[in-house]
Amino acid sequence: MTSIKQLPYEEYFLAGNGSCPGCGLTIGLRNVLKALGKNVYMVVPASCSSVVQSPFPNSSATVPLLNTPFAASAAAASGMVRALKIMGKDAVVMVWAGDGGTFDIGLATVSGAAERNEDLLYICYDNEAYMNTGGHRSSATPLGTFTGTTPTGKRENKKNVPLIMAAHGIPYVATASIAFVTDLYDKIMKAKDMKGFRYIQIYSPCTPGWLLPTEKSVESAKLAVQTGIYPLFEIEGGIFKISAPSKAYLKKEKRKPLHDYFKIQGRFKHLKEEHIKLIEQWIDQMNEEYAALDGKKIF
Amino acid sequence: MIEIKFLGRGGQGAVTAANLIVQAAFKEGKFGLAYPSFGAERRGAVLNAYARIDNKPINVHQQIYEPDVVVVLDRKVIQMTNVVEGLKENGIVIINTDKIPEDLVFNGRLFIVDATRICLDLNLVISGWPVVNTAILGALSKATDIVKIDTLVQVIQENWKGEIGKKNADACLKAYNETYEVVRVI
Amino acid sequence: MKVLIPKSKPAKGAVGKTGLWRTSKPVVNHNKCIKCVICWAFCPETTILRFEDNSVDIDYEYCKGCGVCANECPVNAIEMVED
Amino acid sequence: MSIIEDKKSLSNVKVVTANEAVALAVKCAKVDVGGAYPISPQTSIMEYLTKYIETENIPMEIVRVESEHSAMAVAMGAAAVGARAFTATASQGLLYMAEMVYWVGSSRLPVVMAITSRAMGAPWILGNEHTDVLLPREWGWMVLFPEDNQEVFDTIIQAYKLADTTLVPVVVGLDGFILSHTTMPISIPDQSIIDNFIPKNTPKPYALNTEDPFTHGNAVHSNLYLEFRHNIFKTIEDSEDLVDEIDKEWSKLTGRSYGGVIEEFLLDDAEVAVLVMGASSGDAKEAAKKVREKYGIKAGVIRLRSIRPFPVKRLSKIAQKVKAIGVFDRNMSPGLGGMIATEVKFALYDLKNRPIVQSYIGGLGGKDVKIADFENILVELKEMVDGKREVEKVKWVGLDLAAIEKFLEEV
Repeated sequence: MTSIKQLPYEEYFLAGNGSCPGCGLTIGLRNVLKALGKNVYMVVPASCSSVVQSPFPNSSATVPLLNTPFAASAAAASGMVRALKIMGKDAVVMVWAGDGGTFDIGLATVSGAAERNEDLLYICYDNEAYMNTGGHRSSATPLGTFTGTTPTGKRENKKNVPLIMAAHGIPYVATASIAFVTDLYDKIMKAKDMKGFRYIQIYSPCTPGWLLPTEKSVESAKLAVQTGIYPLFEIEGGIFKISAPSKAYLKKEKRKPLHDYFKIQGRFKHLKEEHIKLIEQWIDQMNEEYAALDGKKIF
Repeated sequence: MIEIKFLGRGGQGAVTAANLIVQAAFKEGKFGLAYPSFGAERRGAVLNAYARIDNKPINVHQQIYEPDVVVVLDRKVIQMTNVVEGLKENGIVIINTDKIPEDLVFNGRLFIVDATRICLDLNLVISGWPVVNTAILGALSKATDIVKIDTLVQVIQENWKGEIGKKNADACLKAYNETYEVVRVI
Repeated sequence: MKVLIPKSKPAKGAVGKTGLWRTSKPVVNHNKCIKCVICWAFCPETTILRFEDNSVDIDYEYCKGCGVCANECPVNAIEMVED
Repeated sequence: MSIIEDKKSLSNVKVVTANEAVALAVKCAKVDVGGAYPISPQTSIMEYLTKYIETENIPMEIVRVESEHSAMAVAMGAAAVGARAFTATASQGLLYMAEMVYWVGSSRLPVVMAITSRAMGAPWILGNEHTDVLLPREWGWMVLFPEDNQEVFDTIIQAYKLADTTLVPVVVGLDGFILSHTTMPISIPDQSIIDNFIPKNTPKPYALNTEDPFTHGNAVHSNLYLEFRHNIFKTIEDSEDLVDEIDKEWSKLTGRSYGGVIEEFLLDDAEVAVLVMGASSGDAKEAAKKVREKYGIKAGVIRLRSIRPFPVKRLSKIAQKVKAIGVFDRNMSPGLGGMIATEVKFALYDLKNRPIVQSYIGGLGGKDVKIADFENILVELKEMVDGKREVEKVKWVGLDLAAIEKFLEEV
């Protein structure tokens, strides 16, 4: 496992970009690009990243980057991969999409590319809502969450896209977190050298959208793992494996109180005890299921 | 310009027949175009295809309302639609049937061939349907001078290689030989 | 006519001097710093400069003052000071 | 003129549908990547292409996507790294794809797309209509519309030339069913002619690469967006001569010319003319000949071959000669008129002695358009010129309201 000091010095996403202070996605993107290096093409659908990369005539990205409409990224990346193949160019094609572009409007496209097992790396940075529009519920938004379109809390649970993706029989699926950068880095390094469709979902806090103090973005991401609400795992060749940062928290008694995670985020402020109980039940059930799957071939 | 209307049922190959006649005509130095009735094709339902043949290039695309020749690939079609609608005075009607349709009234010449039996004998059957398109073209060649039988046989064997091409060519030839004109009193 | 293609060149400070966005700024206490580079790894802005010896410094021209570095520093070697 | 006249010189003649002609042209253009999604009447284009790839070892990647939106996204992603890209669609598929079509137009990526024209629902309808093909004329694409299968093949090749030169993508429209499913003989030129005509090493300032990385399509401030739109406007506006030149260059190589932006038929002495797109032009030409014979009316046909660029210059010249133009639109702009008639009026308004322009709408949803319909139009135009008939905002061809009212009563 890579240590923090072993992370490369090189930076591929430049300072003075358009992200909000404390932005989770840029922490993720910086470290993802450190793993991928120069020989990568980025495809970005409508998302916070459309703004974060900064406007014409400048860009904060130092790798070739193609912007696409919302639902198009996995298909555009498919075309790009095929083109590079036929032109004899060897490079990684990476989609960098938000949860709205992945879980909702882009799901058919992502599923299509996965079913064809296109040779590309699809990364969903999951900030659990449509943050670029000002914070609106997506199917990645967790139960109970306040957003601009769920003013009294979301009634439905988060969609389990990693397992949906794994059901396509693709070679690699993983969840990762910006709070565990070396785990993230290692997962990208592993996926980088694989062939076929690889899906990695990165937990990426949004400070304005989550009503989260800017300095707390990494802390909240760490708590998401420690409270068991966002377990990190890999599904490689259909075999499910809990990742090291989440290993301890499969057991309920080891988990930090959910309250610690909720109290620093304004988006959960309205929740009553009974709501939190419901969410806790869901977390317990999910972790039990994952513990049972650990080490097994599930697809 | 000669205008031909093919009436068949989905699965019998009316569209292919229209295409083949244009290919054959082209081989003989003539020009042509062929098109199917437009819409969703459903197996078993009536389906038309059309061809225009001329000594000079054709660029007319309006539908065919007054055909010179009507080719009926299936005797059931006679019950389903008025096959002689719009037929030109002294036009030609060719029907795949084992018995003469006595009640078909029109002013023209009638030719008969039992293409279905020919195809069954040769085992020219796809998904349970005798595919009579190549056989009926033999009848067309016999009944009209639009294309020669030799050209048809050649075109068929260019479209399907090997055994299947030979079977279709045989069907075409056999139908050519077995087609006869019905002497009718109007 | 010259074709106008919507393309942009990589540039530092693509949206300007984002250091001006700050309300407070991180100050590194080099005496306390243990050179773990955690602050560097988690900086959302690429504005913590990491040197060969793993000491760090801040690029104040672009640092937006989010405070993640101070929050994550395991030895409280970074202090947020009003800017 | 597009049909093969001299058969002895033809080395490679095939009797094919226009859809197969498209696929053959795409193969001959050595397209690198295509996005494929089925919709009638386009589907067989992709069937032929996949057949060539899988049975003839053609070096092309076909991505069999999950929607038309993705089919265009595939073409976009491929073109964005400098590959030659293609896709095809029709009708509802184009509507579903619309977002991507606009994006590719604004991205200046030289994609070529075939649209086999088809009407749009509701109710469900498969028949031919040109409304779909005309929509991308507002989306930053060039739009060409050939008349027969040979011209379909030739226009796909010409479209790549046009796209590579202007960095504006090109739609090649073709009449759904009336051409797409109609077999006609076409001649295929030597591969070397095509290779030289559309070389792949043209400048590609839009192509992403890792050596000189840049970002394509990122956000732009409002005060700079207008300039991008203006650039697309001017490029298309200035391409009228280019379409003519490309057609001339092609005719030098193959002996086949289509008149560039407009094919002029019997216009030298014409007093009245019908303006028409696509396969029905053949019927219109027959009609022009007939009314000359039958009534001595000096009739001609203006076949609009390029919708974008809209041939304002050439049309203005023609308008100096004729006294009345009947624009036959197989499409409509609801409540206003035919889409092309509207544009013709815009184009000719500033002329001192502009001719009568009468909008005719017909053939929607595949209703047959007959030679006799065009004869009527030409006769009516002559009556308008002679002051015996009023010009109307719109005239409908083949409209039978009594028939549908009878059905409605039954419902």
